[in-house]
Amino acid sequence: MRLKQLLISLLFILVSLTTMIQADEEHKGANEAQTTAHKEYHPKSLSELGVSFLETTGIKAIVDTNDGEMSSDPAGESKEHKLGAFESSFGRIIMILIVFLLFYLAIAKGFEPLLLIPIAFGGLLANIPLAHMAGPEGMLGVIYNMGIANEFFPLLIFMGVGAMTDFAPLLANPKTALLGGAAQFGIFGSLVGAVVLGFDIQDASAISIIGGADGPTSIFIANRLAPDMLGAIAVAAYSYMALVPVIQPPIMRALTTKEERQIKMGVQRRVHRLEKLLFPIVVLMLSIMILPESTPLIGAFAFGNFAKESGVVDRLSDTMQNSLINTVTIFLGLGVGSKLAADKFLVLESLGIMIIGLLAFSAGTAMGVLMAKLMNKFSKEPINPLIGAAGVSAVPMSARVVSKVGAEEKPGNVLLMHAMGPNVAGVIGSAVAAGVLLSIFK
Amino acid sequence: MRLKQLLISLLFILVSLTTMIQADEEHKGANEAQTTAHKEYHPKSLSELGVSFLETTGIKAIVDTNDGEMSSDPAGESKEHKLGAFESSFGRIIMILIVFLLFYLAIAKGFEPLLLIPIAFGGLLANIPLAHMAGPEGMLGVIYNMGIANEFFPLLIFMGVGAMTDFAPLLANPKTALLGGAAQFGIFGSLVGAVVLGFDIQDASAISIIGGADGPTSIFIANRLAPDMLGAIAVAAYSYMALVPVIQPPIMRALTTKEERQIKMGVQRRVHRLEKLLFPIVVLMLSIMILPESTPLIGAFAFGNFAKESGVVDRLSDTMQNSLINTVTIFLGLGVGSKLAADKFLVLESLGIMIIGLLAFSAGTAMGVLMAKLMNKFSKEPINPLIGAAGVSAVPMSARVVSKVGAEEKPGNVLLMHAMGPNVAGVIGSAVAAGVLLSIFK
Amino acid sequence: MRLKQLLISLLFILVSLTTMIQADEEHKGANEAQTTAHKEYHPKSLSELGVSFLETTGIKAIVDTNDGEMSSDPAGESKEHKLGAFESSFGRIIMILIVFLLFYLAIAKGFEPLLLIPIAFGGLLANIPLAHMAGPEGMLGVIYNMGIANEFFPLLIFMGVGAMTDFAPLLANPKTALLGGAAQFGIFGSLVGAVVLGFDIQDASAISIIGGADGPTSIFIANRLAPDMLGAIAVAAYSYMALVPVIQPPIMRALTTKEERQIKMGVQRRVHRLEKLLFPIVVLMLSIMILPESTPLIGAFAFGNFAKESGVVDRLSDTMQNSLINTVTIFLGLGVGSKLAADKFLVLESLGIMIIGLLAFSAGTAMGVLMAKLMNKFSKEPINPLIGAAGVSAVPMSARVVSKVGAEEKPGNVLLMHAMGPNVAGVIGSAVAAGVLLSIFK
Amino acid sequence: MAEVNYVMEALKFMVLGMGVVFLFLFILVIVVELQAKLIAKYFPENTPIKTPATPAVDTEDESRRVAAIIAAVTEFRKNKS
Amino acid sequence: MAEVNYVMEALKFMVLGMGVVFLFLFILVIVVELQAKLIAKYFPENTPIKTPATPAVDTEDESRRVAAIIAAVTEFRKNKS
Amino acid sequence: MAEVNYVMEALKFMVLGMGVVFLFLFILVIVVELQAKLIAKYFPENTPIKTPATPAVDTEDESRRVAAIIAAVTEFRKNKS
Ligand code: NA
Ligand code: NA
Ligand code: NA
Repeated sequence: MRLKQLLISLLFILVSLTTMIQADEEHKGANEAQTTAHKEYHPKSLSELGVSFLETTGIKAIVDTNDGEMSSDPAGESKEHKLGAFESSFGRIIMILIVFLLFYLAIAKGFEPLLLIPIAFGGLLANIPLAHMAGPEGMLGVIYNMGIANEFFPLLIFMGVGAMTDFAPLLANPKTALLGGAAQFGIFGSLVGAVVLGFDIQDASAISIIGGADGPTSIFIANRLAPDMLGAIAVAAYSYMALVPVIQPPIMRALTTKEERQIKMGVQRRVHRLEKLLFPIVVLMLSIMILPESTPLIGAFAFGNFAKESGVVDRLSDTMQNSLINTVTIFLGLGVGSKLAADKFLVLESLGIMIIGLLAFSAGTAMGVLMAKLMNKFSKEPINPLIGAAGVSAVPMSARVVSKVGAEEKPGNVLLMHAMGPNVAGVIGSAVAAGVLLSIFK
Repeated sequence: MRLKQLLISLLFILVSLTTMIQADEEHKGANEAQTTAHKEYHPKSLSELGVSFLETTGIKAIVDTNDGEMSSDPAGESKEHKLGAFESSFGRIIMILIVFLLFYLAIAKGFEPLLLIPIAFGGLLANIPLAHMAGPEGMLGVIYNMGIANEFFPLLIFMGVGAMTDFAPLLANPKTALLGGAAQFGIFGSLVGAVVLGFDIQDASAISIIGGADGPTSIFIANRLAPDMLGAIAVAAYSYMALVPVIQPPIMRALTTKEERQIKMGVQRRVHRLEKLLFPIVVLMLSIMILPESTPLIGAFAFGNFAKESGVVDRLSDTMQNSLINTVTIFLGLGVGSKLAADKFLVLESLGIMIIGLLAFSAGTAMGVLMAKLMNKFSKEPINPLIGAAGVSAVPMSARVVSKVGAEEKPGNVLLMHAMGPNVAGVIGSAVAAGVLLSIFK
Repeated sequence: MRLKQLLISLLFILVSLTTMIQADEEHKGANEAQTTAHKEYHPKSLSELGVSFLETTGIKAIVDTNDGEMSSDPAGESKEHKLGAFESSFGRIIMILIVFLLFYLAIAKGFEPLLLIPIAFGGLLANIPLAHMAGPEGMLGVIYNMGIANEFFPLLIFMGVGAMTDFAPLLANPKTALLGGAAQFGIFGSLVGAVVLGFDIQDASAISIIGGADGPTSIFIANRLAPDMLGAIAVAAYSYMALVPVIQPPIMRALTTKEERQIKMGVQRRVHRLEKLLFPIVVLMLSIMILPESTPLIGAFAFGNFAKESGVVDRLSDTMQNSLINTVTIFLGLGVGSKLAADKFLVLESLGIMIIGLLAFSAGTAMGVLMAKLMNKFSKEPINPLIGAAGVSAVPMSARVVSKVGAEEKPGNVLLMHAMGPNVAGVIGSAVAAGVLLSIFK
Repeated sequence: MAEVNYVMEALKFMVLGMGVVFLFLFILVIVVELQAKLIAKYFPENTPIKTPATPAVDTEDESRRVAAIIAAVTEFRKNKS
Repeated sequence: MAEVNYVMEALKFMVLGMGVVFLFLFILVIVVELQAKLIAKYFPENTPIKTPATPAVDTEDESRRVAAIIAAVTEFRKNKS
Repeated sequence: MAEVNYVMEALKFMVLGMGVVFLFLFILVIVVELQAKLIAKYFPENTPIKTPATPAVDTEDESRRVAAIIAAVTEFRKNKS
């Protein structure tokens, strides 16, 4: 019976098609000018065909360092150049090894896999010879132009993060927001460090935002101030965010006494729903008044948070927190990965970026802790200086580290919610710091 | 152990990077021409830096009405102009207050929050001084150009609405479709009203579609016929749709007798699955034959409905009804919100649009009820004139209002399913009316 | 109370708006140059209006074959031409009938509805007179330019398919991969056939990929080598994939003996998680080294599979397998459907494509079975030749067909998992074959 | 050239527009009623159109949901005993 | 023109940047504390803002989930008896 | 210039194409078999790779699903007693 069906269908199509054999002529005439002009095909002998096939293999492209291959850039030819011998051979191999290292860290060690896997895979694709996947017509280039060149994707991520963030811990104890301010020393301290290392002051500013410990903020700023370094900056930012549990504890212990680390903090008051609803609006209004340059970041974040707290658009808030942020994360990662092409990543600057990134996280942590010590001195209610470390953001990782270190010092001392305050304030603080840098270089 | 891991990784990266110190030279040469040229940085004293920072605050931008700030438009410079004193100061403040009012209505009063919250938030962002978020490189501008300038988003919404709509009530009692026709008097009556108020006839047509009580249709038409008024038209359309429970009942009661309102309607017949499957195709074929201008709207709607009724692509139909429509709703709202910038919204026309919108809803309701009275006179089966009010669409709100008023008049009289017929017919009717207007101004 | 609310709101808006009656003047001045210039409206008598309306009906456009209507193309005017008499009248009607046939096959016969319904609906929309939905500003054209012209959508689909694919059956018995190679004879055999039928050799290559029995691969290649035939190629590919249960069994039976068909295959070994994790990387590395032209397809596929097997980014992998692939499927279908416009589809070539497609599936099936017979001769473990038929891919349909035929011959003989090996290898094989063809015509 | 009376024009639009809307819906009503009769005649039983099995890609998803439910019930059974 | 000391410049950026960040957060703290007081005064009960019924489109989805759960329990009951 | 015999060309494509496809898959088979042996040798137990806890953002989602199931079972328990 199915066969009959098939035959009838084919017959029908056949009949339809034959009706227009004469019509076809008409079409041919009209269409003549606009048919796709194929390049003329020149016949080749089988061995010529084989040789010309071998010419297009990846192995040949890597071994032959002088084949005149061009680099790829989403912006097209104006940003492309002839690849050097190193860039088109060992450079690719080193990058592929780095990508494998990132895979290993993401999968076996749990380093921020949600972003490092797409970034690293994008990096792998960007280093394929001849395929030009990072060019304007390649998959990575299309993605890059769709949402990274115009900073749309980082903002969408920030919107989703906003919809996932709960500001209740900050609202219960607002003054801990200042700890999220102190930790921004990670940004400005490393800015000085980057200039000392020899970076141009604008590049140094772009790099220093790694100290903000917020991926989308870093990508947003890197894209504005130093797009060529985007790959290295994003990799450094996410790698060190993943290393927060390794980097922070020694610094936290070095700067505090055992007594301080054992300080217990009271139970947080319950926060009224209206406070949570108004908070994103308040933050946005403040940033409008003081620092309009920060409003793209803070605006996107506040929108997500406001949608969630409004309680009347759960459909939209769920979408922001799930399918939308997931889709954008895939694209953002692949797009950023396009900047891991050997000719862009394997430059001395990347080494500098890695060093400064480590410096930035350390400086931010230290200043957060010191500020918390200071506040503890002058505050009526005791403040455990450890929570200052959460001010670097890296939400919610650093708040968890604080809680873990606190519990080790004094079992039963749960600092998590207290650390979440500076933690989310750190997100705002970094966005403000980013706005300041943008306003300087505007 | 984790520390060891970190050190090894860093070492590896370090080694990789140092291999290419020499390679770097090569890169530098090749790259010379294409490095991003940073603007030269001119050193400033700390006080100069402070002053130049203060120059970029939002407060200053609002207070200084004569700072030469330009307006923003997704279409870029050709559509931008220097902001007037009012537009760049009080205008923004008034718009922000209007946005807060919309937030209040959406959250506390339940006014169509799914669209009003994104629209209002987009309006808030669009009124931020100096940030140019509605410009071609700002987030709102990017969104606008991605899907509103080309009318893609309203069509996707319509597709999702199609996938959510059940035409069984209409198919059970097809002649109630005529009620959805009569209610389109809301469109054409208010068109006359708008011309009387002094609107250009093309603008008047764009505005009058508010009377169709379908958001996507309004946005689609406004974008074609009067893009500058898109913000006011969308806000009016969704606001009045939210006000349907307030606007309609008095009109319904004024035009009917108590006996009429108490009329009971029979149980609807069961509709065959094939009828539902063929319906979207029939509607589309009709609109192809009679009014091709309406096919973008009706085509998108019919596609969604057909996908749902086919029963074999539930994956796709679910996506249309959930993640896709949610994502597009967020973007559509933000993009439309970009037209709430003071320089676009705070013009006398907006006041006119608000007035005409109210007129349009009232006229549509009235004519729907009157038509139902007429049909009741000539019909064999009794028709409760209240269901005519559902012809304005505003699905499913107005059908619920009808049901509520009916139940108040005669407890136990459930008109909901009978009102759904004219309700969904009203969607088609408005799309047809929109097609007529488009064909006139083509 | 709600009424009060309404009145207050309106009052507020009214007051706001009246404040700026004076401000309006200012705006008018500044805005003068940039207001949208409406075409001047020329008044018409009612009968003129009626006549000019009738001029724009679809019926008139179809009946009047000489109205000078232009074709539509996403690429814009440069690819458009004046429609011939047949193209603008009977052509459309025939195409609409073909679309209805496709609907019937998809819904009543279960022919690949997930793609045929969007494709066919896109075809319906593309054949609407005057609406130009396939033009650069129509919905289909917007979709086409967004993701088909740049091959982004087929790659996203492939990514999702990768995330859905389990390579365990192939890894358990790697040498069955060769069966997925033999079946690619469907591609190259039909390439010869197409050249014999008179197709230009580049067009013939584009068509022959139908034999790969992978929708995204076909669309990707058609778009590169013969974009004008995209519609016919996609329809042929998906139609024959749906016909696999009809086409394959007779060929499988004709080429095997009853004893061969009754061969039992052992239980597959358990595959280590690491093997599955490394597999996509291995495939990608191989394609980088041998055939960079195939890396867009294999890269996207490997990314999806790697994300799934990594086990640490389930959020992303779920998104690829659900909301993302569903959304893209809708768009891909509608976009491909734009190529079903009569002036593009109703050409003699389409008939040839249909014939070659059938040939391709048959040839691939035959060669897969023959290769399996051969392997069975030389293999230690017995190989049921039926599983060779699964090498054409059409995942997972052809593997199921194999299992069904096997079970008919010998009840209790479950070949499904054994057939899945060649089945997924066929996907890789087709991508490799596609890469070879691309490298020839580069 | 005399001044255009735009209100007059708008009224004409109304006549045309309401006319087309009603014409459209009127034809629609007729077609739909006719269609209902034809379907009732040729497909009397309301069990039309075979629904083919849902596509393969869905099954896994489905089975996960079922697994969750089975787990829930198992859990409950365990707790009871 | 003298050579620019960029380290000096970076230090100035630090002063400006940290200053603005602290200023911002300081004002934020004050506003938020004030707001908390006002809310505690004027909206003493923590049951603010009516939540309007979720939009109609959602209900079907919900009911499907409920249906799945009911099915699970029914299944279990059947298995037991 | 002599006329090109395109059928001949297509046959050459076939040789090249089938050759590359088989070469590719052949190498793949060898690599995969080698890999399987290496893994079996160095990672004998089939419990490889630590799976780090799923990211924080997921947990809430998970807990909602669990909550639904618990609710179902509770509901059932209630109905029975
Ligand atoms: Na931060
Ligand atoms: Na309507
Ligand atoms: Na294949």
